[in-house]
Amino acid sequence: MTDISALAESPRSTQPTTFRGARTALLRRFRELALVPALVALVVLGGLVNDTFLTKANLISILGSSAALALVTLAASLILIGGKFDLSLESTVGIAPALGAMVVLPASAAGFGIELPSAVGLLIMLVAGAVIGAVNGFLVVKLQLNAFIVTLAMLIVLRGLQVGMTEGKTLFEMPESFFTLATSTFLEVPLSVWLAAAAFAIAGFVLRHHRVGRALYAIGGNPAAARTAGIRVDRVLMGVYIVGGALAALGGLVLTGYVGAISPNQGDGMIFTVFAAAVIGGISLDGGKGTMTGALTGVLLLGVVQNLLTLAQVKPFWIQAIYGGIILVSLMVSRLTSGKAQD
Amino acid sequence: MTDISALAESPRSTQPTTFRGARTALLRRFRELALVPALVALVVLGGLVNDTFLTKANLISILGSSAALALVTLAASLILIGGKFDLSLESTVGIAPALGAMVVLPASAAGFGIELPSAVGLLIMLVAGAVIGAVNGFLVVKLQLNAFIVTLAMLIVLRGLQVGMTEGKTLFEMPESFFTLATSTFLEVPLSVWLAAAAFAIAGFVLRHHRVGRALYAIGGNPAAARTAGIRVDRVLMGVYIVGGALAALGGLVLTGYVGAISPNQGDGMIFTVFAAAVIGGISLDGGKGTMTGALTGVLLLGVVQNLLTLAQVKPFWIQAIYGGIILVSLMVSRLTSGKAQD
Amino acid sequence: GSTGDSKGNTATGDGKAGKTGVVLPFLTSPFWQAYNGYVPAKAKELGVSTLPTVNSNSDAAQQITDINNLLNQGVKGLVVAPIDSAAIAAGLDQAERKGVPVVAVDVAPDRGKVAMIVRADNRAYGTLACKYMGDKVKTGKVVQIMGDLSSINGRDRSEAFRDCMKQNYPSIQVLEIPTEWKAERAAAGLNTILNANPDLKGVYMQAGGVFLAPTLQQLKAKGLLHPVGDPKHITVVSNDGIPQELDAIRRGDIDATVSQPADDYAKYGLYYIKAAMEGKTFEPGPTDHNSTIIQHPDGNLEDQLAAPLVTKENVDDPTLWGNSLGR
Amino acid sequence: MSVGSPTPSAGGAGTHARPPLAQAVDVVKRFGPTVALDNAQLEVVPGESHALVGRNGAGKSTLVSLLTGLARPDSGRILFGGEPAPSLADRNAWRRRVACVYQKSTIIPQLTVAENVFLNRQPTGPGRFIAWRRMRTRARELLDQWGVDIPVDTPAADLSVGDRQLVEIARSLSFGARFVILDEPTAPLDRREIERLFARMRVLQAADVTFLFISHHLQEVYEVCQSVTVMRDARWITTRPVALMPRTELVEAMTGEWMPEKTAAEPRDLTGRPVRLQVSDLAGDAFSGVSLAVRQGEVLGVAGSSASGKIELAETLVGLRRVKSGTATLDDIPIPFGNVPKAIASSIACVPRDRHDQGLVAGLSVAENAALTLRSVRAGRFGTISPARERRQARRVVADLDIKTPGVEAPVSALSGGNQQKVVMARALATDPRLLVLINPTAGIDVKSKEALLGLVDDMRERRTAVVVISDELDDLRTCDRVLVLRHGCVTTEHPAGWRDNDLVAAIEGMSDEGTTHD
Ligand SMILES: Nc1ncnc2c1ncn2[C@@H]1O[C@H](COP(=O)(O)OP(=O)(O)OP(=O)(O)O)[C@@H](O)[C@H]1O
Ligand SMILES: Nc1ncnc2c1ncn2[C@@H]1O[C@H](COP(=O)(O)OP(=O)(O)OP(=O)(O)O)[C@@H](O)[C@H]1O
Ligand SMILES: [Mg+2]
Ligand SMILES: [Mg+2]
Repeated sequence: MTDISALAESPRSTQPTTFRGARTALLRRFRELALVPALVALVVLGGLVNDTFLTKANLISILGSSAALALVTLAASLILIGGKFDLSLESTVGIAPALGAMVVLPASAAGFGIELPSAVGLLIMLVAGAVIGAVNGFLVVKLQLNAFIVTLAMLIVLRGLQVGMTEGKTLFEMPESFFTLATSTFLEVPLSVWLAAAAFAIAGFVLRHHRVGRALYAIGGNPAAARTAGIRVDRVLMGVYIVGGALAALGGLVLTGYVGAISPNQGDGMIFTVFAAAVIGGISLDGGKGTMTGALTGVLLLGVVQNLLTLAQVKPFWIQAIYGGIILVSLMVSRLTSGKAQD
Repeated sequence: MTDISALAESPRSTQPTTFRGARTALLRRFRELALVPALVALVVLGGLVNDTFLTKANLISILGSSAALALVTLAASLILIGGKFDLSLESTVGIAPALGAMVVLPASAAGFGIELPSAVGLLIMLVAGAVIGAVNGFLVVKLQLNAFIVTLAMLIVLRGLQVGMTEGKTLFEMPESFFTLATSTFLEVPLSVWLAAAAFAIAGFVLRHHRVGRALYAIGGNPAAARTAGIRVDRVLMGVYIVGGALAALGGLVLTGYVGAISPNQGDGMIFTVFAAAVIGGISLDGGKGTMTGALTGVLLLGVVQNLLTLAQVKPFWIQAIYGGIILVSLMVSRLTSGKAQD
Repeated sequence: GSTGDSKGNTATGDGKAGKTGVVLPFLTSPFWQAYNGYVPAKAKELGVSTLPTVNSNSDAAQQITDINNLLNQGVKGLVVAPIDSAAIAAGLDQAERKGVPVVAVDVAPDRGKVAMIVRADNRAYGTLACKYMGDKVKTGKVVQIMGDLSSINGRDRSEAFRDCMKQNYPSIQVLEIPTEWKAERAAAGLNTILNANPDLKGVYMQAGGVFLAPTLQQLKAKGLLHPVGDPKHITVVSNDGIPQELDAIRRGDIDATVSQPADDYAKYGLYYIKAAMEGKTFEPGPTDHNSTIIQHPDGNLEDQLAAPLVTKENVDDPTLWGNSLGR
Repeated sequence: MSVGSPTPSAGGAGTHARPPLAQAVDVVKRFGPTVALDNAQLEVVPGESHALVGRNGAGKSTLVSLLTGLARPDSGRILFGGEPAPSLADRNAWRRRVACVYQKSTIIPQLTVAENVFLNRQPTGPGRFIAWRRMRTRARELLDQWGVDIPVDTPAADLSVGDRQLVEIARSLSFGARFVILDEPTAPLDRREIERLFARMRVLQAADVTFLFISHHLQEVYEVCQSVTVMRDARWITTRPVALMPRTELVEAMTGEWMPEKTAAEPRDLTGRPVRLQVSDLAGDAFSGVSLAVRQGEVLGVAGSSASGKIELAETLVGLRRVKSGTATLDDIPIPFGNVPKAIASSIACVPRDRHDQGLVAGLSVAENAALTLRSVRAGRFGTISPARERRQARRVVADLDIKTPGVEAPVSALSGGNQQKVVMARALATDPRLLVLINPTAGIDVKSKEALLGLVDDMRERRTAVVVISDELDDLRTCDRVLVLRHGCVTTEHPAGWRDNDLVAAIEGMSDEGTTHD
């Protein structure tokens, strides 16, 4: 407490101390794993309080229920590392699959009635996500509108468009191919989980070992410097917005398979959870900081919490409060472990 | 344009800077009024498309319906000018009045059953708001947690607490004093409107003519500089969080009177509109910029749009999309008028 | 009251009687979406001239604003489906002050004067489902997939179901999944519950429109989706009566649903507002559309429309809105 | 003064055989109505280090941004070896021609040192993936050449300002370009680091690398450059061999008026005066056992390398830091440590280390910044302030301190470096302090502004304020009555006015113990 206020008082030290350098380097590595202890603790706790928690079936269903969140959190994390923001991801989760479904469904089932083959439908879904991302990118990167507020507006617009084009209808009766990701399994684990895992692995690898990944960190850290280093700032940012949009669409598809229908408010309010997961996982909202490992642990943490709350049959009225409380605590944990002011 | 090109020829760079300085100063003043033309245009348009729009009754109900939003937007704007963030305001709008009511109501009406006098109830409501603000302030200013995410967690916690303590019930048998703000009028205009107007006037004055207000701009602009200038950064920020919380509680009271009850999700989702209003009104999310006049025009703009959309009898499916679209456009307008990249 | 006397003056009726405003709570559930579809048709039928419906987007304050706006436009009658039983009071007061009659649909206001309440009681749904479920399951665990605990209908259905179970079927244990009307929360919750309780006997979902798909999806995923009659079958009772639920009943995926009559909601909402605008009044007692009008303590009248329980037996009844709805 | 048709070649540069390495011909650059470059000329000849000097806002950095392809000239041409410059988007082509250390830091704090050095040109292995080990070793080698002994895996955020600058320099020189631009590279460096830089530059010059060197420390120009181009008011003034351009002439060309050489302050006898500031055995962050006394109207200089703890000492005195032990009194009243408001209340004022980080609020106007402490402009007793009074006061200081600004309402960000620093000074003076602490007061400021600022210090003398100047620029220290030298957080030597440069430098470097040893 006192040292914190002292830290707040004094301007950042000019001292070049190798010790401090080494220490923070270690802390950084530590920070990205900051949550692992918390996660482990929770799992152990869960195992104690409830004997079904550690059953294979249950662990698998935790993964299955987290897959969609994982994909969208991945999208949000990439954009955040680039120093930008995209709130409209939650609406993309809804509208992209809706579009994909409506080009496939007959008019009788609330579709457009053009009844394209479902493969085309899935393609259109991905493209829709990418296009939405591109629009956001254009508004933020080229027109330099404030990312937070412009994507907030987009969130409202897209949700509105979905309600408008479906006339508020929930879409049922999609072809099986819209559900396979969530329904069919490999080694007992849903494909959606494998997909999310693969996406995280690839993203993590590119961020660490490819120039584009490093460029993203550079841009998030100091765009002007990145420019002078010859990084095509605008292009990279556009790219990450587009990828983000596509990932959100994919997340939407996973969600569709998981619930077996597309309601007009699919994904509504999801962005809160997404940002919570990302930041708890150590992704910085100021850009340039954070790892995929961290983001993933963030997602899993929230998934485990949700699962435990249901298993424990907590009084339903209090579930929300407890859930929020746990998020708050985890934030403090990652603040304390990371040792320095959060951003 | 011509005079500028003429200036370009002039030998000294200091002379043009005179104009440049003057021009930016003018732009700053202009930015805060950027929306006035848009607002006027909308009002005129409204008057043309719909003959009830310009009736006194309708204008008054626009004001009446905007009062609560205005108060919360004021709170958000103050915190934003200080360079911070508070998303949990929307939950304060719900839980503070709920607390105030429950200490007044008998157990039979879902109250705590302690049945304090309603004056005390109202006081407790304000205090609750202030305390919530203080907690946020502590987490953000003292513990230096990231404001966006910590107040997001608080948003969930507070909402959860309200659902928990009311067991999801809607409170409605409050004494009249809980409703007077919205129900009783002065010069045909609801007291809530006068209250909001007064609040904005005071805030505007303090920001411009009181050292605390000026300190707030300095802090939002460059905390380190403010600190070296002897401004008590932490104290001012704590203060603004507390005031913000109290204002949100007041907004909640106005809403209570407007609706005639406190449902467990009162204020739910409001923060989106609040931030939209503030930013459209020229408040910078990076802190240190923006005026009360601007924020107020932002609020009125949204109020008028909402009203027009209902009057114009837009198909209900599309209202949301159009609403969001208009926000998006207004953002671009204020981007273009302000002339520089948005923050 | 009976529809008989209204027939005469429909012709003149919409001439002098002014416009009617119709306010919806939200549009994102198949049920209200259907209701919204019925309004213009029924209005034509009854010769009521309505403004386009207004959607309050599940925001109580917005609903008050919408009512104000409609009143400012000079509507002579309002058909409102309140988002909340209490958080509608201010709107009703406004209307009363302007002398505009209001008919409340689906939710009975806790406070304020209305010409008529048209609904099938939410508590009744819960009880109905409980009775059916109880008789089928007798003993063991059942789960109820709850709506948003901060929404009146979610709350009423949950309480009714819980209480009825406690009283009548003490040997049945009720598990609960709060979902805030979110399909994915329902899916995750049910999935988890099934892990912990493989011996689950029954599922009550409070809104088929939202929960049907996720429930079937999860049962399928867990290989627990056996047709009705199969000993391994898990009893599923739903609510709303949308077409997809009826299909599920035909397929034998689920046992029953409470058909919440969207068409009658629209029809009688408009019917009573028309009557009220013409100054007609009604007494408690049976109506001609096999429902009864009862009087609330606060004097408001309520026409308790029948909400039939749909099972394999009556699933093809053409009068069910789920069957009559154009698909 | 009128500028004849600019013909740099007449300035001797063109007499070389080889074509000019880099050339700016009649370049014009406008920012809105501001003319940053007005038909500016530059011609850099291979093999000779070329200095570019001019007052703040003369257009030097803008010219640099044109020469390095960060911006397009509105008109005029950029040539390399007689060839037209590549297109803006083709960064690599630019990189091959010119490397640059920009005035604004281009270090990315979140990335490690190694990554900053090889940003966007990381050595890649199979599959175009980054070869981390190779990158680290190469970074290590590079930094060793510069004696930067920080691990290459440290995040740049943890580097000292000096080390950061060295990393930038090392990086820019590692591109292998034959032409290197250094825009005020020495500003954040201490003497030893500067020496290291110059040594390296000489080595590279020998290897036929050409430098364009920008600095406000004119002695440096004479140290490392052969020819110099002077700019004023966005225009080219002259280009000449340094040898043919004595300091006074150089200054005249820069300022447009003749300024006499600044002479060292006469030693004054202040023993009669009562002691204002009494520091006894003070220990804090990065310093310990410091004792000193400053009398009324005395100006005390504190010198030392960047790691000497002099900054920490200063920041402690003005309430920015807490102490570990020891006391300090101002007129026998204890100084409130770790509390700036109290410090200001007890009339201690400060010009902070970095005007951008801690000095100014860019968004606010000149007037608002000058009154940032909000003490001098109070109106009512309820803490209300009067903008009118604020403007009046601002106009006064703008006049007193001769601040060049479009007006007191203009945003402070529109001013040039020197004038911005004057605003910070104005803010400090606004509270009429009894103790004034100046930290690197003339960093990045042109000769003329320097004179003006140091002139203000002299005024303070008259007002019997105790002044402490923290700096390692000899020009600043010359105006002081005494100079204390800090090494490793301890006061090592004391030098009364009239010291010889070498002695002081030696003391700062810790190479000798000339002067009266202090204890
Ligand atoms: N405002 C600027 N400040 C600094 N450098 C800039 C600026 N604008 C452009 N540049 C430099 O000029 C190059 C070309 O500009 P441009 O904007 O076309 O490239 P980009 O935006 O990085 O990539 P792309 O052209 O694909 O969008 C940039 O890569 C950057 O290095
Ligand atoms: N991006 C910009 N936008 C607007 N004006 C600018 C910009 N960059 C520079 N200027 C203006 O152009 C003029 C020249 O600026 P420049 O930075 O080139 O001066 P300088 O010689 O580098 O000064 P210093 O010695 O302080 O670095 C100044 O008046 C400055 O305010
Ligand atoms: Mg570009
Ligand atoms: Mg410069």
